[in-house]
Amino acid sequence: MTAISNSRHSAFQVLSGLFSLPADARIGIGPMIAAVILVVIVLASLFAPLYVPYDPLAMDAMARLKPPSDTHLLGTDPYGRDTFSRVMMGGRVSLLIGIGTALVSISVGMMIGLVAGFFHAADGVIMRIMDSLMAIPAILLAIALVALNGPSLSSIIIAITVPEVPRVVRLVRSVVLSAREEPFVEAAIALGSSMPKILIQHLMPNTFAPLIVQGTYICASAILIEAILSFLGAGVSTEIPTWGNIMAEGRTYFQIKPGLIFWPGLLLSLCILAINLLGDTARDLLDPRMKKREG
Amino acid sequence: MFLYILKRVLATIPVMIIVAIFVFLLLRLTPGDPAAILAGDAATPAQLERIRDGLGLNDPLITQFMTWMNQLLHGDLGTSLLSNTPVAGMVAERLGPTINIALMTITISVLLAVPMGVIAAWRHRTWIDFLVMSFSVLGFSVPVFVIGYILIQIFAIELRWVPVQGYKDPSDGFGAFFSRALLPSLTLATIYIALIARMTRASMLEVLGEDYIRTARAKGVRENVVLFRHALRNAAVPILTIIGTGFALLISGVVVTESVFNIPGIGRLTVDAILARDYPVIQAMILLTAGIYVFVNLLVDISYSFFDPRIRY
Amino acid sequence: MEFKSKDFSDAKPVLKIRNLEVRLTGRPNAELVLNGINLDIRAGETHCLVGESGSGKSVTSLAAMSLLPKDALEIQGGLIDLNGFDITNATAPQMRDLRARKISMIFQEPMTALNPVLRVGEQIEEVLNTHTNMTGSEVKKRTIDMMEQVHLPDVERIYTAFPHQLSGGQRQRIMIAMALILDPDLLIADEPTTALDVTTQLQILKLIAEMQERNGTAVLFITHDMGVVAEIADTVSVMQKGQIVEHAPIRDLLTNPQVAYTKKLLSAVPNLAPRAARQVSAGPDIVAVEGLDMTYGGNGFFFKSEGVKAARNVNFSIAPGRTLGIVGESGSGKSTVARCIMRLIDPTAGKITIAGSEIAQLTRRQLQPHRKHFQIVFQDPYRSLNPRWTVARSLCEGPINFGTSREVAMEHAAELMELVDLPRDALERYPHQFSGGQRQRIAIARAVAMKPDLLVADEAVSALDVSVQAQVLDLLDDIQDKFGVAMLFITHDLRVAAQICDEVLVMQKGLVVEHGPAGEVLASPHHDYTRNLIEAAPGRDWDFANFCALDRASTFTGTAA
Amino acid sequence: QENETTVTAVMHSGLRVLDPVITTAHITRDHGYMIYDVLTAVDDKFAPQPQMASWEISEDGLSYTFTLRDGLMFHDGAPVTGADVVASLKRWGKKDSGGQLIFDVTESLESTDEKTVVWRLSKQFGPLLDVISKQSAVPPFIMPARVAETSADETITEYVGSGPFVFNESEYKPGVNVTYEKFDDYVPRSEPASWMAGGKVVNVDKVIWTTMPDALTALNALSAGEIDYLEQVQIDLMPIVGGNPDVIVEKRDELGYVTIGRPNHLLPPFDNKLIRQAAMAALDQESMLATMQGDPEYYNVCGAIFGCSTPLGDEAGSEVLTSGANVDTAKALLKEAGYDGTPIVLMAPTDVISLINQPVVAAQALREAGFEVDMQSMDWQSVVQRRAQQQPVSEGGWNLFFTNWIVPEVSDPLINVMANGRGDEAWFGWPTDPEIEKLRADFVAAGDMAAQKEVALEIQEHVMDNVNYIMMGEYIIPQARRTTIQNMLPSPVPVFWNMTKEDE
Ligand SMILES: Nc1ncnc2c1ncn2[C@@H]1O[C@H](COP(=O)(O)OP(=O)(O)OP(=O)(O)O)[C@@H](O)[C@H]1O
Ligand SMILES: Nc1ncnc2c1ncn2[C@@H]1O[C@H](COP(=O)(O)OP(=O)(O)OP(=O)(O)O)[C@@H](O)[C@H]1O
Ligand SMILES: [Mg+2]
Ligand SMILES: [Mg+2]
Repeated sequence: MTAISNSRHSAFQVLSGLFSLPADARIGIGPMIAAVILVVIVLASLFAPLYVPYDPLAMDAMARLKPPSDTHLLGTDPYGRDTFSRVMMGGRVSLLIGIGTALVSISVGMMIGLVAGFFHAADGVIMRIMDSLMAIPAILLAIALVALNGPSLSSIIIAITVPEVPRVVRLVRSVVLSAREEPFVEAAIALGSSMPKILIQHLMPNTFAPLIVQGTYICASAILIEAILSFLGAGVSTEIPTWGNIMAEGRTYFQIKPGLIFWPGLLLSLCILAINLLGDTARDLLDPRMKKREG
Repeated sequence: MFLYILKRVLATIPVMIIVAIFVFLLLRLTPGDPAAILAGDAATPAQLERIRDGLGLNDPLITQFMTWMNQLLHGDLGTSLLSNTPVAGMVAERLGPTINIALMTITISVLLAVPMGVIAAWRHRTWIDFLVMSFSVLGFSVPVFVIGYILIQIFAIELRWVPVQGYKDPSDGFGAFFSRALLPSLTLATIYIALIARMTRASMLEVLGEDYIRTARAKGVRENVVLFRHALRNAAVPILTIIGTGFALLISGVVVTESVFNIPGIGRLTVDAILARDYPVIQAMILLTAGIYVFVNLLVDISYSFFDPRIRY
Repeated sequence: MEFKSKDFSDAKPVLKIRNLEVRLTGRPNAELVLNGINLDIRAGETHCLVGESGSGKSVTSLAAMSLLPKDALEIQGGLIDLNGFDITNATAPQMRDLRARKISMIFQEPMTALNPVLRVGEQIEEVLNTHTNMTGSEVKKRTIDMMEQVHLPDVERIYTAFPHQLSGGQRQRIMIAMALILDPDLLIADEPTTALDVTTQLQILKLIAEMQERNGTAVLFITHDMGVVAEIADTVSVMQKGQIVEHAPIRDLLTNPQVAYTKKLLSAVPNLAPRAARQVSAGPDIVAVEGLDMTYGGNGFFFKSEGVKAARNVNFSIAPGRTLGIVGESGSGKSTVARCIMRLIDPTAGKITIAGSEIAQLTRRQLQPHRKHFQIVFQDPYRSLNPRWTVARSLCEGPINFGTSREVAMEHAAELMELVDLPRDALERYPHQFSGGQRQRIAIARAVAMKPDLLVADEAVSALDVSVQAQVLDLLDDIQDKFGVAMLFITHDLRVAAQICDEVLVMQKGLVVEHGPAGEVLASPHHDYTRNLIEAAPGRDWDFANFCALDRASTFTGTAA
Repeated sequence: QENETTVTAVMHSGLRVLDPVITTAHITRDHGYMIYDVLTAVDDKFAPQPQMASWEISEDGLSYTFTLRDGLMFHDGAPVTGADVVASLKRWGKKDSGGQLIFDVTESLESTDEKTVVWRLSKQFGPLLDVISKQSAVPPFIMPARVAETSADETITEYVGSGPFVFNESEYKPGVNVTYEKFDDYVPRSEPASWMAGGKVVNVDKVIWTTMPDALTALNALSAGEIDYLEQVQIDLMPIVGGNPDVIVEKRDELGYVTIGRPNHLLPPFDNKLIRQAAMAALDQESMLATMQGDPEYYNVCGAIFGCSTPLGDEAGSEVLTSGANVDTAKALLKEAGYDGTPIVLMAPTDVISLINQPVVAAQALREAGFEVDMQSMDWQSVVQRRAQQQPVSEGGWNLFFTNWIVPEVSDPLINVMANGRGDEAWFGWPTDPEIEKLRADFVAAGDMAAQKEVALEIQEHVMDNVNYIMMGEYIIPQARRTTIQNMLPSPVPVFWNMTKEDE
């Protein structure tokens, strides 16, 4: 808040603040704006059922692909469904996919990563499996998984999660590997702390900072991958509107009715932009090196 | 060095075996029946059953797997269930376009992204930094196909500088290749540029704080020499790493780009094969892309020592 | 002790700093980092800048090079004049032109100051390529020539080597070659030997003196080691909190310091005279080490490798209440022994008996109940405490592991805070809210909380500046008096060893070369290696705390006086 | 080769299967017409005409004698003989449902000399010529005997025909590109071309089929002149080329496609006729077609199961479909049937553009009528596999799916697979419907067109009552071409003979 109240900030400083912290470690105005945008979009999506004018599934074959008007704020789609209602409702699912994927992959990845990082015996096997998972192109794996389970919401989340997990595992593992060499961990060993205790109390908290950053990236890319899966015909059923499948459905109309892609695309981009910015900010805030420089 | 490479190459074997088992199981668990697509709409159950028998789809899983492995060990990728053509040939045909586009993408990305990242780090917290990072976040937040459409709209339809779609091999003339490969490469490059620029910036920021940079400046060396001779080489390892792991992203992007630009590459082949349950093709393709990924990352690993003499194997 | 006593009144002034003020960028109201610095250095003069950590020594030197980190520090006022050229207002290209030609600099860390990915030869040549028009072969010739002048061995090979292939001393020679190749008027050396062991330090100091002699270079030498100052300085400035509080020729400063701060600084410097050994107590030895071997690596899966024999047949024991010091140059295996005893690594062979139990071969689980008998304090006070834990939590961790209830542990922790002279409310704070010295005291408190029989201190005071170091050493002494713990004290600083140890063990390349009562080992070393170590200690004849030369009788110069 | 004319065409799908007998895929059939020839073929009046051969029928109607015309030659230079014809027909007869019926009553099929083939039946089979002349789905293409001897369950590996184009194997990229070259030694018939019959005169040197997975890209490519011909244009996208004077969007023929819904007769609730009727009442042809096509110019509300513009087509009994959604009727029927809310598992493909809309629209309409609908999205392959499952829903079964046919594929009760009522042997959905089987037998036995029409009407009425499947109407997918492409033959199957290409 201090940053906003500080009127002496020139526009230029405001912009440059978008990326990193000012020298005195205040949160710049950029991340603030990002946070506001994100909160607005999240709330708007969350409460969409309360205010959208139409059932997002209600079709009217006679009112297909209508331009924006009083009755249809953003026009209608190829089924004659209200685009505004669909886009706002779609946000809920897309965000759910993003956040769900981030949470699942981080919690699963963290557990595997901690084990791999600390127990030499398990490390080799786990990392070979993770390498294999990484080597299989994420999209192809996701398509196959979706084909396997049908494109329900949960299977989409699983499909996007599976390729993300190895990245989280690698990250956590590397943090654990370097943290376990830290003198404070050796001190804990000397103090007679048990392995699980060291793992959970000393090492795990060290992974939080990079994981928050990673989480924001996963969240953003999950929303995008969902869009790509829809594009390839392996996405969530059109009965459940998501930004991804709205765009994928609207893609053929790109030159005729760009609004079908533009509006969900805009919200998606804003969201991802905001999430990424917050992730970067989190990284800057949490990076001990940055702190040292500030100090 | 040689021993290291040998060790690394050997280490890829278990990875590839796991990939193979994984892919095989995944496919057999996936619903869908190649016999059904082969037979078409009007087939009766008995006909389907006969076709399945003929394709060996009724054998126990383990038999099918062993047959496949045995074939693989003899360098035989099998034949497509649908077109009845050898998979190796199909793949060979389709590999060229993808590889060429990927190489062009990487070239474009590296040429643009690295200087972008370097300058952003050098001018940390200025508008240049802001611009570069904005672009890089934007590159992340727009789906590939939208970028593709936008580029087509602008460069192919409005400006008519390049064809809308298609692919020509460089052997048909570089101009023909270039004009068609440009848009898909740019489309693919947006994400890649974003990724590399961001990593370059982060890595450079770290390096620029190092003592030897101060040493270089204390010698009175010019700033561009400081940046590109002293800093960049030290920042190279994480950048290379991201280029290597980003390759997976590239493969994902390829699938979409090949659809949008109608490029007969392996991305589209694989998706088609998955949608048609053409098992031998899917298996070969995923093994191949996994192999390429592993190979690229092996190259990256080995190239570390070129950039950083401290890394010796 | 002989001090330098050349008269510089006629010498040409090289660097003039007047009323220099440096502040944090963009924060005009914050306290100034440099507050009115005045400094004169004349041709051929060695001017030492001393003072506690954070007093502004490095900032002063960087300001002179015009290398202040722009986004953090900026000059607010004052003048820096180099040979009549105003550096404060120079443009970037002008400044680039001056550097290396007129003014050059050597940095503290030879490990990090050289670019790891460029061959050292190239790095030296870069100076010539930047500032002269010499042809390639001339450049190479000049470079080789310079490398020979700084007494690098095997010049042709080193020319094509990368920094990591050289030893610390060799790297520092490269830095010096780089700094002096264009005959600058002024050489700034910011703690150039702090990271080196004493023998190498001595060689480097000699080299700088030699080069200075040859070219009449003015040297601004920054250090906090008063021994080094005593060896090399013509004049000295003492800095405190961004100001120069005292400025005097070396002899005057050491014999007759004017300012209280200087006096305090000097008194904190430990003596090389060993203290009197303490009474050997009656009890059985707390720790006994027999035939300890430690080999790193050497069990590659595919390809057998040689392995590093870091400790070979080490034997010693410590009685309750006594301190055994392990000294030796870097890499001699000191930490290896400590870590084996702590069972942070598993020794390859040998027996370790602590408080009556043999622990060398126990598994992790079996070892756990024995852990409370032995504790360790590490070198780096910044990394040895979990930054996310409050002090209280760190202090209670050990006792809770051994069944103490949280309340009791907390109470005990509060007592410990008193013991280490920290306020009680410090318990609720986090490590980053303390200074290095305070953190080290917390680390000691954490070890003591376990009421161990053996306390291992691995370079526990090496990272601290002299005044803080003195406090921590006093604390350790206190604790030993109070609890009668046996202590294994590892250091490479002979002054510290002399002050705190009853017995000393000298290690070289993993072998114990000498072992005996501190007085004996330090006063009349038998082994050449020990003798060299002692001779290399700078300012060894001066009793800084008492502002006079050491009493010959209690000195222990190996070469008989 | 100066002035070589090449036509680049974007077809509706990639060519992956090259054996036109083993699959019913349209693209493979289209491929078949390029490189193979047929004995007899229908013209635009649905009348069989001689193509490779003329025929004579014996008085008793039990013996057909085919005589090959002169000049027939395979691409490898060998002449076409009676033995080739026999082998080809036999292989086809194992696969094609109509062919199977004929072979059920076949006494012998023999080549009596190089040019003559005699087909003897044990029982009259009225529509024999119609069946072997049909243009879809699996016409009896004539291949060399050595190729036709391949088992009907294996795909052929040699692609030699006697048709007007030669398949260029070296430039074939499955799913991407196929190249055909003019067969210089092909001797066309002298009659003008009409559908699959008449003279197949080739006026271009080379035809390249390519696939474009992205509809928008394909249109843009056509607009930019990178391709010459686009087989299918999405109606909604027509405005993109609307202003381009070099591009023409048109209907290739007036017959077009039908889209249908198929209930599973084995499982509740659709094992109950009343509930099937309720579903039919709930659905509305107009809104489904409008959603699929957008422009009424390109769809046709039509309740005739054999198509509205075919000889057998009749709309009797179909008001419930063509009059919009009859929600009240549907509700009443559901009530009468005692529908207990069992959810309808509706399979919805996500990757076949022409099948995406129907389930979505249907789900909405069924729900409005009081059905519980569980619409399950999946890729087409999953649909293909799952629709073959007869188990209960809980074990992977299904209740309803939609698919499309071209009109000639449904135009009579023998060709139309959905009219099969033989339970487990019937097409997916497995109605056990002895009545329709009796009617089909009547149809085979019917002597002339008038009699056939009568039977067809009865079948139409029966299907409307029993709801063997739900006819959802006709639609036409227009094609687009550069103006340089002229003289395209109007035909349900896109053909590349007759066509000319001018220089730009
Ligand atoms: N980059 C920087 N940003 C902010 N403050 C800094 C920076 N560099 C130094 N300072 C501050 O300037 C003061 C002087 O630091 P300086 O590095 O000159 O100390 P020093 O005397 O060299 O200490 P040491 O003996 O530890 O090297 C310190 O209070 C430090 O916190
Ligand atoms: N983990 C390790 N793996 C392999 N070699 C090691 C390892 N740790 C130390 N060494 C080697 O063992 C030898 C002794 O190292 P040690 O750390 O005990 O020396 P030290 O006397 O403590 O030196 P310093 O004064 O620099 O701390 C050195 O040659 C070192 O390179
Ligand atoms: Mg300093
Ligand atoms: Mg050590």
